[in-house]
Amino acid sequence: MRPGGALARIPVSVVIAILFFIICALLVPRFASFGNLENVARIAAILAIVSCGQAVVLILGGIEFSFGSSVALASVVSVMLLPAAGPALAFAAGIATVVLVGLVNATLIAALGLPAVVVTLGTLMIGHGLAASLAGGLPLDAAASPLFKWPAVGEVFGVPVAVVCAGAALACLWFILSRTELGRRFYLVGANAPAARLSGIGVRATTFAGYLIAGVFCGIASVILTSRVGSGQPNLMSDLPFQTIAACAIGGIPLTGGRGSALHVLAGVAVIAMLNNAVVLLNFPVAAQQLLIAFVIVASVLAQKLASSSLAVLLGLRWRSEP
Amino acid sequence: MNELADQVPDDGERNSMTKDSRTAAVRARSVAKSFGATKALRAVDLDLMPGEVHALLGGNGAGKTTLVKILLGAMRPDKGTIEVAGAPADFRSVRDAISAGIFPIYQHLSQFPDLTVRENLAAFSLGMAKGLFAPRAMPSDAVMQGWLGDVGLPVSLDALCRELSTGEMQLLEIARASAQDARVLVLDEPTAALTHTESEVLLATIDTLRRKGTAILFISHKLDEVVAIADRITVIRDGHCAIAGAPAAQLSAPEIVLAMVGKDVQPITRISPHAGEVVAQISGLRMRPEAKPVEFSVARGEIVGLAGIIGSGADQIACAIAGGIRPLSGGVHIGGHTIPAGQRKAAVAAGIGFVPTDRHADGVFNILGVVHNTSAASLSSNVRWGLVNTGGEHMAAHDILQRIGLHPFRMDYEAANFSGGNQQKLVVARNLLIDGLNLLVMSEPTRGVDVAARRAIHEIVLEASEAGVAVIVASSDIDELLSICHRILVVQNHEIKGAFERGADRQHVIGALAGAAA
Amino acid sequence: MTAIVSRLVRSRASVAAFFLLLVWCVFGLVNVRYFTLANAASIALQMSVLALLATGQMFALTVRGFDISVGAVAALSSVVAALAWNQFGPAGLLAGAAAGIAVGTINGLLVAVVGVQPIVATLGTLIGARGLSLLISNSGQVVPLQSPQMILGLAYGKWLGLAPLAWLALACVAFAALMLRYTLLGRRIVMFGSNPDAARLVGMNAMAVHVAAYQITGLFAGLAGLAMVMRAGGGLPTDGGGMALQSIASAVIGGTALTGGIASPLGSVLGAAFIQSLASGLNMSGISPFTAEIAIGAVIITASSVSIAPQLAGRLRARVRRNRETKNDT
Amino acid sequence: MTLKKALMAAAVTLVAFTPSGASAETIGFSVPSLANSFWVSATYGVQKAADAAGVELVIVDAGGDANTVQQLSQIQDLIQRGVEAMIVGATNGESVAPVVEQALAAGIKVVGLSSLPANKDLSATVGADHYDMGKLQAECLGSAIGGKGEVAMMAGPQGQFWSDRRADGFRETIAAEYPDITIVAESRLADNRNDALRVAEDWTQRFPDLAGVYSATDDMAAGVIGAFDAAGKTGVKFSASNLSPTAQEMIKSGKLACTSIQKIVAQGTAALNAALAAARGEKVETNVVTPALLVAADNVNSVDLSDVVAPADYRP
Repeated sequence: MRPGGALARIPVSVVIAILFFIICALLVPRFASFGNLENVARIAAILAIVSCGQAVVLILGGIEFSFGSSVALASVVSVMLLPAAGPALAFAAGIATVVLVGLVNATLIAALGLPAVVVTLGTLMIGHGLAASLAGGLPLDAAASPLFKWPAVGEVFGVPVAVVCAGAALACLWFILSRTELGRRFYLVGANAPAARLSGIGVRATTFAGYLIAGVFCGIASVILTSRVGSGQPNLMSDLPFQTIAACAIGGIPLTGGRGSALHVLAGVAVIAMLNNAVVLLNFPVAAQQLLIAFVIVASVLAQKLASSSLAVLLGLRWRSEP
Repeated sequence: MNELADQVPDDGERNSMTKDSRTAAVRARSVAKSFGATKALRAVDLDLMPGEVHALLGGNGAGKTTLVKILLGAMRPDKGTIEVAGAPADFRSVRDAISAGIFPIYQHLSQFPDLTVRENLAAFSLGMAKGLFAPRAMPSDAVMQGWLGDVGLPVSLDALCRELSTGEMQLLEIARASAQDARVLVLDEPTAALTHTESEVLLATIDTLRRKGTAILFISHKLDEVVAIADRITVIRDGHCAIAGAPAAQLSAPEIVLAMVGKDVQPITRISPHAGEVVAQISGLRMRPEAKPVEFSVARGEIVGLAGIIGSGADQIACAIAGGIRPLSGGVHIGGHTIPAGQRKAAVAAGIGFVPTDRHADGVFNILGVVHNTSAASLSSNVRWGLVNTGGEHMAAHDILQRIGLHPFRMDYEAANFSGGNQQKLVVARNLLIDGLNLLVMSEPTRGVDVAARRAIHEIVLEASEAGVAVIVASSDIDELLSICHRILVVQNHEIKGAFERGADRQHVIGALAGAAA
Repeated sequence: MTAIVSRLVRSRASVAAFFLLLVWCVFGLVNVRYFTLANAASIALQMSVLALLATGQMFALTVRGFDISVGAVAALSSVVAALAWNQFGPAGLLAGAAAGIAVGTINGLLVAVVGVQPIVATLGTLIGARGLSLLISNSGQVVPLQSPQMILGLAYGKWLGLAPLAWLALACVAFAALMLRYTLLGRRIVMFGSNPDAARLVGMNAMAVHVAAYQITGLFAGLAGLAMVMRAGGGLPTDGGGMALQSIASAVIGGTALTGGIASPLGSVLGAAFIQSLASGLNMSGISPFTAEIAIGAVIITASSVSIAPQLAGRLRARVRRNRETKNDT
Repeated sequence: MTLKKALMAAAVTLVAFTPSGASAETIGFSVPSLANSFWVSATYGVQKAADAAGVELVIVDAGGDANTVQQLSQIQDLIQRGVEAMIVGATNGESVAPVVEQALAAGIKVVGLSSLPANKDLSATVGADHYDMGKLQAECLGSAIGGKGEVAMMAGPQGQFWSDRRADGFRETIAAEYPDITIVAESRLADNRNDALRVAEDWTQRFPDLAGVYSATDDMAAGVIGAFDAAGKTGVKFSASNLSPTAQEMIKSGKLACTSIQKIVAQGTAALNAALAAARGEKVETNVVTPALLVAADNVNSVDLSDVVAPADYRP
């Protein structure tokens, strides 16, 4: 609920994302082609779904590192159960694994009140250790039955499954945050937990639900990722936590809690996905790719900071009480 | 706290000060400062004479704190000049002000909780010293032990600061600032956290500093404190000086209030009697093992005051009644059943509202909008099958905020945009919207709030009581309780020491409170 | 004696000391050659990189932030040092440390001046440092040192029982401890971490102190890079993965508070010693290193709950008391 | 539970599943990464020989080709463990040389396996003719794409003896025998399937008309093939080395044109026996090179796999 008219209601990051798209479409060859954009959407889908989970936790004022290994653990579990249980059950087991990790985080953070950074850092390491021990280091190959492959290559009305899931995840996040009571409680607890408690809101229960929902989002993404890689990989996307935090930060979700929406997540993920794609199409060597990605992450967060303060002052929206 | 008035000796020498017999320690001339559209300070003059206590009064949002921040170098004025001992001074940072001899005692405790008393005492020297090594910059232990002696604070230098009580921390800060040979000492609401005895120590320290020739700027809301100690008074209203450094002796309390508020604010004198039957029964409530359990009942529409100075436990009792904190024993019996101790969720369900003492930490959702703030405690009444009815929620918030007089009336603003008084209105409105509200508990409801907002909050409380809501108000502000309560219970050491019906004599109640405090 | 024990127990480092002792006892029972001086010396050498990173991380944690770029910065510094060594000889090592300070300065400016969240700022420099390492080592090739004998002597020689590199690392950590206690900058860093607003009010240049903390973190990442060069005899552009998280783990297990204001150099070293002892114990018993990760993850969580508990109780008591006094909001 | 009881319980559990102290001869084995099918098969060979000789084997895995500092620590731990001899597969030949020197100084015999430490006085070096394996891939891939067109190289980690030699073999044979084939890209960063997948996805965009892809190992080939499948690029030919179960399936399904293989298990067994002989002071064959041979669809079922690759369900 930002102050001022409709103009201030559009997050700054959406403007950045649109500008970025225009720049890429003009400068980067073959960027705007349908094939490439579909490829970008496919890559961005998984990041978007997990970023929805990260967004819920960030709005609560917490943080979630353990995605970096829970996805890998789910892929190992799914592939190990595949021969016995078949794709559907194996994927269900994968989702259950990630939700279980979310449950552990939720209990330690909400019930025991431990700091989120340390807890999720601990479960990140435990998760990776488990995944690597189960798989014995070597990726486990999966007998690629069509159903197993469907999440990665399948399409619904011509749209890749992953992109459909991402759309559903973003819509679901929007619905939870803006329509449901639970979503409202995420904002209240994230903005001022003691005040929320004194307003009769179950802070612990809300925090618990937040980390659980984050686990569900991440579980769904792990299915698509496992199917896409076609194997149980102990080191699958180990930089996922940082990618999702960067996406939310670029999207304009403050890490201090109380603010953020599905639109922010979409904008942040779009910028990162377009960026990763553009550097490849521009045939940058890996070193230059990483330098450019680093520059854009910091620049867009910088733009957020400058924009939010000057824009508001510019439009005289900020009627500042005497400081 | 009027009993302070007759404590400080009324020596004649203080009143004979002529206006500019000596050069001012610090002189501010036509200082102006605005933030975007708001003009915090229009044109303010202030002279701080050496060896004189200059009180600075003003409602919340009048520009008081802005002026102080400019004097302390934390903020630069848009227009106007600052002179130190006659020479013009341009403070770029707090460091410049301190090197010019201007030291702050902040009411927002500026302590380092994780460090020892020694490091806190030496904070200024550690902050200001040049060079590389710390030990040389720090005063010796013996010297610092002496500082503690001056303010009568019997703590060891190795104790961790966070283990001290709030009052002890405040004395630590006073000891630290008064030990620097300051040209000017700025005290911002220093007595707020002090018990009666600690306040006495502060006033004695101020007196010794005044004799040493230090100029003292004393900022406070408490009129009686100011009248007792100030040589000269400045009142700021809407960014300019309603009273500019007039000698205290020539001013009467009503004159000062008029200057602060601009219109004559009459305290509420008559309230309607309350209906008879008991709504809530507080039984066996103990906050300290040694305290006698608190027993009292509140009738429908009755307003009960818990009078107690800071540290008396009045606010803790109120918080325990509302389920904010868990008492050692006892609880509240309301609507046919007893609320589990310390369960705020159950208390809200039973219709118990709570306005906490600390608006910032426990009250306001700073970065959320007005509607979210107002509907926070009554979410369940706007929700069907887990979905929030945003339309109904907006309307309910709109009505209550209109009734309560939120200013400026912008439903799309974030809470951070409002003044302290209006933020408190948001917190009160939130509790009034609680579904089936039958008991409203408030702790220091009008502290740090401008006089106009204070009056508005009192009217809301009366309106609620007339609508049949029982109210418990814990406060250290006797005039507030005398004007709105049917009954006042005096609290000391977490026990109820006495009770007064409405209309009791003011001095009598203060005596009981002072007695309680002695 | 009891005074020392009670001071240790009360001190922040007691948790790390306990787990270190536990690891040594457990593996000592399992493998007769673990509980020997030679192995202790070997572990002391192996942990030099992590100890330097953990001490650096402690400074970032003390000012209420953290730095996930330290692993990549160490790798970058090792490459810069190797290249400069081949160009200008031993003086080149200074270039490695300078690279660390440079990235630390960027982190400091982003966090303290611009106000970017620490995790986002250091994520940016993490990716940037990795890219730079690849760039200057023509996409990931190890940069061998020319005539490395003298420098290798530091890592594999023996001096009073320990390798010189181990002594150097401990000296740097001791420097950090002394600096925190006896210099103005050190005291101001702790003061800033404990209460940033109060720090401004007592006249220090709070922003400069905040930047300095990240510069020191960067410096120690650079020193860790030099330690890597000494051990591997060359710059390792793609190494250092996972070291950042381990350095945070070491500092947290060592008692440095995530909420700032409490720094424990001894704790950071003991935390690093614990993690390295655990890894070595598992290596020697042939258990897969992945179980080490599970153990470290579990210990971080228990250590944080143990070392946070007294602090939480203290803060809670102070908060309840603070609730009772007035709070003027303007 | 008092501290003493906790310690005892922990100790008992640990003793339960770890071999006791160094009673029998102990051989150490340091591998760069067990997430690589070559090293899994090599470990199988070494373990098989160790069990046969009744010798205790201590395996340490650096967890990735980039984790040189980790490997240095692990080799030092093996020295502390007091192993009689050790087999080393280096993450980087130059970087591990100093610590191997320390092992030699401690009287421990060191045998280099496939990725050789850069020390002079190793007891023995065991490997395959990696140059030849590169050459075989070049010949097979060259003819498969009809001798002309663009080719990309997923050449494996830089600074490891086997990948450098194999890439040279491929590059030089292409230059000599297929002048019309141009190598448009060579990635040295990927060392496992997932990295290869990500790099190959880039290639599907950057080089639309790529004809063939050389992969240093079958793991990488699986990633590359996965990427090109997902991008719907048919008609691109792939060659690889080593014959892990995944590679066998890819050859049978026709996705992989051919793979040059080396007897990995045989190399592991040879390395263990050389280390054991050196430890016992017996004569050691200083340079063991197993021949390379080409496997394609036609001979994939007939080739004897026993000493080429570990059984599918083997976990180190």
